[in-house]
Amino acid sequence: MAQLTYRDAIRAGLEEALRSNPEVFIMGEDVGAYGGSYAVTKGFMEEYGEERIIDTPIAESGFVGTGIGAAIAGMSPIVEIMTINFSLLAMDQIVHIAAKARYMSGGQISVPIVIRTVSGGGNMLAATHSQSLEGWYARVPGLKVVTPSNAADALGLLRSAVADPNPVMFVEHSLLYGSRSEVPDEHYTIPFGSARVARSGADVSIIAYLRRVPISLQAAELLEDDGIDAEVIDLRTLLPLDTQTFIDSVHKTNRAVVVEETWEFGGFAGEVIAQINEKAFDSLDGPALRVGGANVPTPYSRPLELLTIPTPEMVADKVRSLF
Amino acid sequence: MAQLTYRDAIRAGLEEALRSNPEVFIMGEDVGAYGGSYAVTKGFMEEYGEERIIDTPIAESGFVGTGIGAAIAGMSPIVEIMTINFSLLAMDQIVHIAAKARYMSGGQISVPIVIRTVSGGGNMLAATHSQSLEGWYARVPGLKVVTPSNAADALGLLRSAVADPNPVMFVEHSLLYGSRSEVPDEHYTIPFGSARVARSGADVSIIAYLRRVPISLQAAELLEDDGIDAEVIDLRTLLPLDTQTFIDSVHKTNRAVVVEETWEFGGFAGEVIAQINEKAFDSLDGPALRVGGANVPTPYSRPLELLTIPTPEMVADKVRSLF
Amino acid sequence: MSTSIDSTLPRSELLTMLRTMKLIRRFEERSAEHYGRGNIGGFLHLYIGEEAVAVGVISPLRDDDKIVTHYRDHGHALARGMDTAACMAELFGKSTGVSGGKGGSMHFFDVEKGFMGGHAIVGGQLPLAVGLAFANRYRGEDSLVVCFLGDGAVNEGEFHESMNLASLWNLPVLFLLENNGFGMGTRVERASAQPVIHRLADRHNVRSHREENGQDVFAVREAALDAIEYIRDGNGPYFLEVMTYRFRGHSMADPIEYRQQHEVEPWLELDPIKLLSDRLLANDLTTADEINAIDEDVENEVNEAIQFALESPFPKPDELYSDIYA
Amino acid sequence: MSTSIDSTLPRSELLTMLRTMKLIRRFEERSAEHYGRGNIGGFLHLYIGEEAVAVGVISPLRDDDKIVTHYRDHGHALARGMDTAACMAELFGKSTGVSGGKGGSMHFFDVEKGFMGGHAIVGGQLPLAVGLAFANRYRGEDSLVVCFLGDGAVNEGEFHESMNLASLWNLPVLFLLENNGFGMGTRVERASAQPVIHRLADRHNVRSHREENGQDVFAVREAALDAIEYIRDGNGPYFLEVMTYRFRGHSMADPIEYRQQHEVEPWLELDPIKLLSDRLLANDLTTADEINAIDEDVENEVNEAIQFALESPFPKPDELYSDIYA
Ligand SMILES: Cc1ncc(C[n+]2csc(CCOP(=O)(O)OP(=O)(O)O)c2C)c(N)n1
Ligand SMILES: Cc1ncc(C[n+]2csc(CCOP(=O)(O)OP(=O)(O)O)c2C)c(N)n1
Ligand SMILES: [Mg+2]
Ligand SMILES: [Mg+2]
Repeated sequence: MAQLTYRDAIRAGLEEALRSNPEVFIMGEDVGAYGGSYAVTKGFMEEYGEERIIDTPIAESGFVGTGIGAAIAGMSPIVEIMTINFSLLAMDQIVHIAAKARYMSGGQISVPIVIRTVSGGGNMLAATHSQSLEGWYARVPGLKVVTPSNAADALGLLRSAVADPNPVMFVEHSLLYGSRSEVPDEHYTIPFGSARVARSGADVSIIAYLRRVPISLQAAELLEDDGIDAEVIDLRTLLPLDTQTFIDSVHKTNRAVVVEETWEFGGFAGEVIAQINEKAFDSLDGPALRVGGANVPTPYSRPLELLTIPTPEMVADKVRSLF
Repeated sequence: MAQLTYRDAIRAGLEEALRSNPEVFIMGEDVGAYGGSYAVTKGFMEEYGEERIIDTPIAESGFVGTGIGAAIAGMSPIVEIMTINFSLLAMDQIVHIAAKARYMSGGQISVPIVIRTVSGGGNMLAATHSQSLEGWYARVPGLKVVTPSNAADALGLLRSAVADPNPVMFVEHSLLYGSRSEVPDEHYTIPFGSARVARSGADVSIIAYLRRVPISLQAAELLEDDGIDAEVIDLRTLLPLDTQTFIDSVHKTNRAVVVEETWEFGGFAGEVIAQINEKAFDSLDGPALRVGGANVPTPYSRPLELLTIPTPEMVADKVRSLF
Repeated sequence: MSTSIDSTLPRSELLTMLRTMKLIRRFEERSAEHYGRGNIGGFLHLYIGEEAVAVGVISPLRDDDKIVTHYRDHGHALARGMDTAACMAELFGKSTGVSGGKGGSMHFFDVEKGFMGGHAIVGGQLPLAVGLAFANRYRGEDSLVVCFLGDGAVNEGEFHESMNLASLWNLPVLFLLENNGFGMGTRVERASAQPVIHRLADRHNVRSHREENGQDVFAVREAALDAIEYIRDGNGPYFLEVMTYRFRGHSMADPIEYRQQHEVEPWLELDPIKLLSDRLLANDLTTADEINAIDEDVENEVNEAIQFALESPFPKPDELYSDIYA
Repeated sequence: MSTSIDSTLPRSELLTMLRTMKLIRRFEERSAEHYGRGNIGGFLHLYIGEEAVAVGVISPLRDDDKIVTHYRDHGHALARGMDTAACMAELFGKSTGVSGGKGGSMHFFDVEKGFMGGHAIVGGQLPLAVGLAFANRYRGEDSLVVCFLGDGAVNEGEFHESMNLASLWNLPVLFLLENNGFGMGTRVERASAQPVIHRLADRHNVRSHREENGQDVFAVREAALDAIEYIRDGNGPYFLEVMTYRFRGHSMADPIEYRQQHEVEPWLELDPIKLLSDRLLANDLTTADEINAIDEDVENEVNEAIQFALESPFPKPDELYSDIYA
């Protein structure tokens, strides 16, 4: 087992894909000469050549659509959208072509593209650069949406993403790139739709994804002092969603709190709560609750920005309200 | 009281706005010479002139952004996006500028634009032309999202939209245009964030918006035969959301079913269910449930398409499952 | 309008072109009839009047070339040799349709024939075509991609993004603009500050040309051949603007109140099918009898297609959930 | 590079231009320092090297004209006469900032001064500028809108949509392209099939011009004056491309590994501030002492701004929820 950063785990997965299949290429803004705005593809252009590591103009709809077209032609593009905010400019291509071409063609087409992008706030980048929009994609039939919270998952899920014959949105969190975790040496993959029990506990199920997983684990530690034994579930993929794992957990703990970074109102947590209502209502000792981001455009000013993002304390407080 | 169609009620509201304020103009694809693809603005160009009824090129980002700019300059644009599907091409302008300019400027700017658009399926228009995407906008702080289910509400809400100093997405349903209802003769407005009890009942709260309101009312009639007295709540606006009205209803009926047309997975119903969990959990005799559209890209073929859209029977069945 | 005949083509091929154009015409006339009867729903965008474009451009393509188009796609599909009955069945929403009944009029697909779809979001097909051509170039294949678009689509930003990418990366794609003068009810001049549209592509350093005689299938074919040769020689993308006219409304729902009969009539005179058959007759390449036989043959084919469509089953309910994921 | 001086300008105004350029420079150098100290966060995109553009274009504007720009907006803000201390306070995230601390470096606003925002989504400011100009025309006002953009932004579809709309509707907007050779780490030639960018606007029938001497504030000003006159005369939009260079990285996070020192050095020679002060000295319009006094004055102003920013309060927690709705 090696200790790898989230960034290096993703790099490893990308290099593996590049080496094993000549029809894999990486395309995006400043992925080449600049090295990627989060340095994920640094050095790749030198190593794999300009034919395969392709700097694009700033034209999200154009180059994402190009990737989709290449995927439809049977290639395996890995397209980077610098941040998920900018993905709105490519949403037409993603939602109307990548997600639907197979269905509309009666199954004649497949779209094996991986779209890597970066979500989340916490970098003082203000309202247009701090959004967590993965939940929008997670509701589009035909797409898959992957949200790794740590290095080992990132690598295992990236392998599955590259192998998947469907369009996959692979969503990373900018504040996780430097985080480290144990990554197995032997080859492994993590199938989509398999949530992970990140910590097992008996009293409450905390359900999270992306950067809210380590935050929830910290909350669980805080809760130990209150004698509350929290289970933390990492959803790992939002679409497909592994409902069974968290439903089983709620059956056991009888309490649920869903945590995410995006605006609380209308967030993906609502889906999880709806599922819990439908499938585990009788197990609930109290309402299924949630902790999301503040319902505001993200402010630049640090003290305000900090108020927009769920902290371990906020999660712990919400859990405590159930006891 | 006059019987008006939904279309004519909206026409009346638009004409009122055009007549009362010379800085109101209507802009969009084929709103002028063609008369609007749903004939809502038919004859307007002749009546109000090409300066105020403006046919645009097919360039959603460009002309919606133009409307936003004109609104920031203090005008009162009413911009039509032919259908909400095409709004994805303008999403950057709506989400990143209209919704955030006020906040990012520290309150210096306001954006009094009304963006009218058409949502929903049921016309055999297949996957790219049948989506109900209003829930995406309903989670963006800075926007308001209006979803009238009948002629009287459409007029009252449109008046409020035109008067509102904020960006309003005014979402119509294509299959409602021909529907008629009583519209008061005297001037009235309907404030945003005021849900309507469309039918009062004692046994279950059916919560809906847009075209699922008449469908839910039909479900309520079916349920009479089962001796179930359903209350139907019309949310009318998704953002702001009047939670109080449906929470009060659930306190009374102890049961809730949320109905919407969009893909069930990740839909706006999740928000309503989360609110019910948080604020009315102890009143619930059973889980808060939902009926949404099938989680598929909408197929063209009529028999398949019909399976994607919640019917009165489906709503009634879901309600029955709670008894 | 010239009355001469492209001499490089054998008589049989000339007649095939005529037949294909007639097939498209009758297919659509009968579709309109069945739309009226409720057998076909949704939007139905007729190609009537523009047949010379599809046939002129598609007839010289190779089997390994690919086609991407917009929602007004029946003409392109039939010109590509897609099965008439399966096309009709698609309009009827039947499981035997070219897209299994799931796509409908706007979304014809036939991957075996390199027909990569009708696409219904204006401009959305352009990046897709760029991507298909990107794959060709990456793989060193010499096949090309034809991307049909309308005059209205050029005002979408995706148009320019695609021109720039195709040009920058020297991709083998033929952008084929069907300039029929209108995007829905809006005239080109009211929508585009640059109404000579191919000049926009030219400015992205995409080789471009406008073919004025879009109702003349030979003129279109000549222009297409030039473009195809240019692309196959590895010179990168080509933009061909063809001037044509939509004889009918934008879709069946269009009341067509935005144009006057006196504008339409001269165009109706330029019926591409009439032009071609008159020339074949004038050059003694066919006879009235032979044309009648073609008409009958086409009528039979369309009748059989309708019969097939009527008799075919609708998709079974469980097909609702198939084809979402591979 | 010319050594003459624009003779129409009074000496005082020449010195004001020099002072403004120096103010921008020092404001940013000191911002970078405070970024390093953690007093400023997020992205910080420095304008250093491009000062002649902002000052050359903005100095001839009227008070009722409006400005829209991108995230690299400090130079435009200061050139427009926005309060230096309030600009610095914005960078520090303080409630006294030009956007109440909510916008930060990329989102400076001052509506009183017609400064309608820095905008951080590349290309997103263009339709906005078109809309502001639309309002001017609708109201019959003769004021105009200046919209700054970068060479990278022209590859976004919104660029073309905006050119077309502004041209089609004859709107009073000056598109001011700061061509600094790069979008982040990507050279213009690697991103644009048409690297002479103004030609793209021209093709939408927007009058256009490229000013090669973007480091020469007089040249920029002359070019801007021509454009402004054209627009005020009711001729519609104008596109002015100005060639300049970004002396620093794209943002503070940029390791700048994509360009070599030998490329950068000739540009550093063309420092717009040095060019201007040398010419003023050469033409006896100022003295070394006077320039020293300006430097000192600017230093004081920036020091005071920093002091103000440091001492200003952060927004109060409840301000999180203000300014979302009007
Ligand atoms: C993004 C988008 N906006 C609007 C529409 C509605 N619409 C469908 S076809 C059309 C006109 C297109 O005109 P053109 O490109 O000239 O093609 P033609 O129909 O003339 O063949 C419009 C506005 C759409 N489908 N997609
Ligand atoms: C839609 C979008 N895509 C990507 C980015 C990331 N980004 C910010 S600035 C920039 C480069 C812009 O270059 P240019 O327009 O030349 O302006 P310059 O920075 O050189 O002044 C990029 C890619 C963004 N902010 N928005
Ligand atoms: Mg057209
Ligand atoms: Mg640049």
